[in-house]
Amino acid sequence: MDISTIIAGLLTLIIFSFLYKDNPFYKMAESLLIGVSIGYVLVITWSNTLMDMLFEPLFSNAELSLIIPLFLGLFMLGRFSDKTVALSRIPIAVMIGSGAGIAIPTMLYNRTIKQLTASVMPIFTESGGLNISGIVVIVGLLSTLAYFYFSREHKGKFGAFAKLGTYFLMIFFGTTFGYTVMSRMSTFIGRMEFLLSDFLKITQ
Amino acid sequence: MVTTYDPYLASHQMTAMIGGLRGAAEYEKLLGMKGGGSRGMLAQSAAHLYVIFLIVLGNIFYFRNKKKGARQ
Amino acid sequence: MNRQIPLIVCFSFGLIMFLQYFSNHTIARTMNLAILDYWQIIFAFTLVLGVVSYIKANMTKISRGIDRPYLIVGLLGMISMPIMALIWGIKADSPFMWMFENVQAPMASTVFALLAFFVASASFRGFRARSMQASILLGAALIILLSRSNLPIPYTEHLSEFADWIRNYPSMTARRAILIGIGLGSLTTSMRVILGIERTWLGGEK
Amino acid sequence: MDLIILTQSLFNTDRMATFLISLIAIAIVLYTTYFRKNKKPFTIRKINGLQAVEDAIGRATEMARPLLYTPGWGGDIQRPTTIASMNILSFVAEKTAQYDCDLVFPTHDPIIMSVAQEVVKESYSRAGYPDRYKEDNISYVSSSQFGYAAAVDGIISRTKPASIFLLGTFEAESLILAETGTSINAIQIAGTDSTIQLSFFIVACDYTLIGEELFAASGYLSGNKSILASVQAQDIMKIMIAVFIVTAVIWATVESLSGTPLSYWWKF
Repeated sequence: MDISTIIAGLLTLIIFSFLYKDNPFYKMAESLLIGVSIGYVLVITWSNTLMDMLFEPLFSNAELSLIIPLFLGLFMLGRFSDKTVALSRIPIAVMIGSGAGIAIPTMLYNRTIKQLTASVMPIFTESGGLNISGIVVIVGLLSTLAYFYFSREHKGKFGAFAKLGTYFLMIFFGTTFGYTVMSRMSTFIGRMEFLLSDFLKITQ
Repeated sequence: MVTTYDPYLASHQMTAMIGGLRGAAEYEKLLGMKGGGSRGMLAQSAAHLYVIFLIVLGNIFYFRNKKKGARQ
Repeated sequence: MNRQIPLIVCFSFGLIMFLQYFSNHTIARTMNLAILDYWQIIFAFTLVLGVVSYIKANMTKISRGIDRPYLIVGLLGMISMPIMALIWGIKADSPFMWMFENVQAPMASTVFALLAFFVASASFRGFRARSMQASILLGAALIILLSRSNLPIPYTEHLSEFADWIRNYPSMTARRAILIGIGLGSLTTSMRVILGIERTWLGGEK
Repeated sequence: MDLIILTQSLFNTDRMATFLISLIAIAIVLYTTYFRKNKKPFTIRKINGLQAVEDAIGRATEMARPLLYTPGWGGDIQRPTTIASMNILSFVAEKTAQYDCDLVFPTHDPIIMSVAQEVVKESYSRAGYPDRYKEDNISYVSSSQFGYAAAVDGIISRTKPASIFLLGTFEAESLILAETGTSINAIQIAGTDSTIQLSFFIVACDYTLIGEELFAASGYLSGNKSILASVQAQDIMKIMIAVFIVTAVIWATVESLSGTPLSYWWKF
């Protein structure tokens, strides 16, 4: 067995040991994971962002417009001193402002308009029969929206309607949990397969 | 992760989806091959049953303690 | 002045990003891409602050003798990655990638795999039929789990159909309502940010 | 040729509907923020979990244990949810300053770290205890999802915070953090815009703010008039949405019953 598999296998076992209790081996592995992953992000960000997107085009191709993000980035480092800390608020303003600007139409479209228009369907079918699913959708949507209505206390008839909304919410949470169990288990199964076949060679 | 995309599927922002391991197994069956998906199904069923068992067990404990509490 | 300039910058970039969404013009597309690049470049510089904060926090603890050996391992792990990258590069077979594939990745996916146990413990504790709401939560979860567990019970097909119906109608409609609410909340929060009413990020109102 | 003309058009007509609806939404927010100001103050309904916020801070103080606040791995500072979380952080930090309780804030994003430092520092000065602010407590702990999860887990299992606030955008790490918090008997208040993770928080945490409640929470806690005005704007929009849906459903039903093909005017 090669050294890579031994190390990966041991580290896998050590991380699992956290389930029993916090222990020195786990503490060591945890600290190593944090350290190595920070180091990894540092290197990847340096090569993919700073070199490829900033320094190369700026200094080799003389794309002068890149001076703007260069300075925005440098301003961020102003946080190292109390005197220059105000400079860092400019790049933060750029991020927060542009993020908010793009969020308005995209959130409105993807989260609100699209979801809303997909809910509309006739409550009677052409043959005159009741469209139960359609009614469930409409009642569910309206009552859940009533739950999210903050201007009124949940009392009386309105309160009862909003409470109906919470039942729909609970159906959603239960359903999601049920469906997500699978994806949570599959990573575990993957790790066990690695441990049993690659590391311990018990199964093939 | 399946339910994350459901609304997008229904609102036609996405056209099709292969959901989870079961979806993978069904897809494999469709293509007529045997892969990790079908093998994983057994483990998946076991995992689901295990979670059902835990939920039921949790409720048995809960109602037993409640009864005890009521008697005292 | 200290607060005025960031507020003006915030407003201008907000307006630009808002307007470019509605345009197909080359200038709009270019500006959009440029600003998305700015995000990454600003993040890259800020990472220095993060790394310094990580080193400082660990150094303080090490000097006080708290968890000394563990934290030293972490620091060494962090420093070793850029050093290896500098010496041998970051190609597929480099020591840097070896560290990623055999140290970071297996540990990270094992942390993810811990979830299997946490799902189990949460299922045991969290699904007790204490109230009407809790019972509905419990019932919905059980139906879905049963429908996916391939049990040799009668009416399996109907159960599966019923589970799909729950997912496609009552469950989905609640999720849509949540999304609509999030959309509205995000919308108004973003507007306050752009208009400069929301200044918490500047450290509060002054 | 067509393609070039299309890409050069200043206004993308496909997005006309979104543009108009955006304008209406903006008008409503401006109305509730600026023009309703002197009318009677707007109050919002009780939100479960928010009364618990002060109790959670009090509990940490009594037990002389820290309070842990983390915004999750899924978001960045551009995300409105993170901004809402910073608002709540500002409120929580002011209280922890008054009670002299340790506030620990680990994050995966150095920019969120920088902003949180500003927010917490300012809250401590506002409370009158700038000297109690510890910059090291607001720390960056790896951008890797499970590196972050392991780090926060480590902090939880070693410092044993009495109360844990998980407010922001979470991904799969949600349940790892929440279950570790449960294992040390912390009071946990969660809130997120990640719909999938909501189900895990509902099951594992003491209180969960569902989606929009997180946005309303910041107004409720701070009593900030501008945030309350936005909540009111959201409610006005919800009424409009309800009216729209009912109208469209009636329309669709009438069309369906009369045998005419659906016009789908409500899809845009």
